[in-house]
Amino acid sequence: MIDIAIDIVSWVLLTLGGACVLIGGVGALRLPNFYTRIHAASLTDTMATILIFVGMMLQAGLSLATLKLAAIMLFLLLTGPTATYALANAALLSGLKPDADTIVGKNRADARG
Amino acid sequence: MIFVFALFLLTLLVITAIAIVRSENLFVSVMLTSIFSLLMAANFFILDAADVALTEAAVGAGITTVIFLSALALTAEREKRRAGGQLVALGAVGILAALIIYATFDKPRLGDPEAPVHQHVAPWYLEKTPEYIDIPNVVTAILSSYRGYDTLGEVFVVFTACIGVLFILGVKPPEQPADRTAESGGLRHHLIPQVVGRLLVPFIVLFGLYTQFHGEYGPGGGFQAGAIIATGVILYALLEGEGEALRAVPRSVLLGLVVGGALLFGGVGIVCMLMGGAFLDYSVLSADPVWGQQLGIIIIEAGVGMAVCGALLSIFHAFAARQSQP
Amino acid sequence: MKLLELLGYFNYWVFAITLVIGLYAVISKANLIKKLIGLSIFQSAVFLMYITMDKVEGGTAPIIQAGVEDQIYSNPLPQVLILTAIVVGVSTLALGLAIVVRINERYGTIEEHEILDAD
Amino acid sequence: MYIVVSIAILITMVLALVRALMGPSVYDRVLAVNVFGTKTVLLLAVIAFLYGRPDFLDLALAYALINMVGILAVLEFFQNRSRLSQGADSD
Repeated sequence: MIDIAIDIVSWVLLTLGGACVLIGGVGALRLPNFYTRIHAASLTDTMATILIFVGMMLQAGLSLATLKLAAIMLFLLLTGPTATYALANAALLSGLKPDADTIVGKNRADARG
Repeated sequence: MIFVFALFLLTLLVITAIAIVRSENLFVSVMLTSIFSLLMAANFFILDAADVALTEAAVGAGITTVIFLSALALTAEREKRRAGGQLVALGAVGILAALIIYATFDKPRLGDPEAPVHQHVAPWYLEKTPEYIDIPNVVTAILSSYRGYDTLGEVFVVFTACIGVLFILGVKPPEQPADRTAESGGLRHHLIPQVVGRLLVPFIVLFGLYTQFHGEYGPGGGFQAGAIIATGVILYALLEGEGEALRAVPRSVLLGLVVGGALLFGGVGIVCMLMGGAFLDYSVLSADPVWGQQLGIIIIEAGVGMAVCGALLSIFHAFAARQSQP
Repeated sequence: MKLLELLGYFNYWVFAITLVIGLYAVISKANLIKKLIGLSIFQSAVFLMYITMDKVEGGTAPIIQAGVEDQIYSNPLPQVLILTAIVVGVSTLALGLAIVVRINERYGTIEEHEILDAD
Repeated sequence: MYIVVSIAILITMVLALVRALMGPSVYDRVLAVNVFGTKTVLLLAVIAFLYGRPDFLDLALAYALINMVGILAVLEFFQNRSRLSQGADSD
């Protein structure tokens, strides 16, 4: 009984995680400018990581694998937002302004080649 | 099912490769190269090569990007367009591709257990490793014991490449280190990377040591561990500035690691000879040949890890030192 | 079945195509760093071919599991060769880049034809 | 259920790759590389479970630890460049 419950919970978590990953990917592709894209990518990054890894931890039970999964999750949650910050900072530093219209039009022309 | 994933990833790999070559912005090419490396590692993993995937991860995720970016910072970032010549090259490589693809039909298909490559020494290695060496990871056993000569050669190639880079870029003694840290302070002004990175560096080094000493039981070994620890120190250098990293791990220590690692490897071989065995035949190191083999492998892997870590860090510092002086 | 059999060669085709993409970059691009990138793509293609050969159907990575009988393991030998080659690859790549950096300092350019003109 | 997740991750990888190829700015490409990196960690972890050999999680752990180094190197690259040319051109 408890096994089935854990299976169902982890299945739900994994599916939600998969959906989150997908939404983040679509957002990173479809949103109009860089800062909105980075937002979509990073927001679902953390959420999807938590969902998928908790789902897998439930499957793994109490073992070394769970410990490793927890470590991976922790490090991903630490490094993901940091990398996003670093990236947004680098973009801002070099003068990419968070302004929707101009960016799409201007950079598409000169950065294609 | 995983088979289909592999097809998918391989298709992405080809697309990425084409994009890398087509892009005229070298920075973009380097970024795509790191995607290429990620795809490559995933493919290696799917094809059962966990050790190789770990190596690709350790090298491709940090060090390759860092070295490429250092080189780009020292040269130009944009490629100039050149007219003509493309068609001939395209034709030549097209014919070559057709020839190779034609030749592949003679190769055994993927996963064929009857393929010639699986008939020669590999089954012997898989069968005899538990008996002779008694460590679970057959890759490590072959790397350091059965094919120790080969690995010794590779370590010396890394050693030579490191010496070459140091000669070409010039070993500059650290002149007024206080001045330099003020000049290139790394990412000191960025609080978040600073805090998280500082937290992360010990874990990366710890994980590197785990990879080093767990290499007999799981994926890992000296090559991966050296690259991972070097990445940890490079992270420290990125955060605190190169001078600070050199103060933590000075050049003399790095050179000592490179030379010491290579010498340790060769030294074990010579000790084996002195104790009456063949070069790099660790069985004589102890009364119990199996334990002797294990002891030899541990020392060899430590030597490899030291040499690789020292070499990669020396290379990084050679590039970084050139960058900080105009 | 026929299709699946053909797909067994897919890895080799990818190997062939990636190989010639790298080769194309090496022979047709004038930029020296681009040539080196092409060279590393070429190298990765060779790695892919070796690792493709190590796969055995139904096999798993050659790390012997305690207490599991009759497990098929993939071939460890190509893995050993490639494992060392990856690290050697990055150090030789660094050597190449160091030479390119020095060329840039001497000639002020990393485009092959401009260097040849300058000589 | 791992299959569903891995297919979602693979599709996201394709989307990230499209973003990396389209650009438009170099930062979009770096963002795509970052997304690609985290998705690779997830994919490797899921495949380790799919293979039934969770001891291979080491690989995902390595990527989780190291992936940030590349992005920080990019930040430093831009920082140095903007210091050298004082924000002359941005792409």
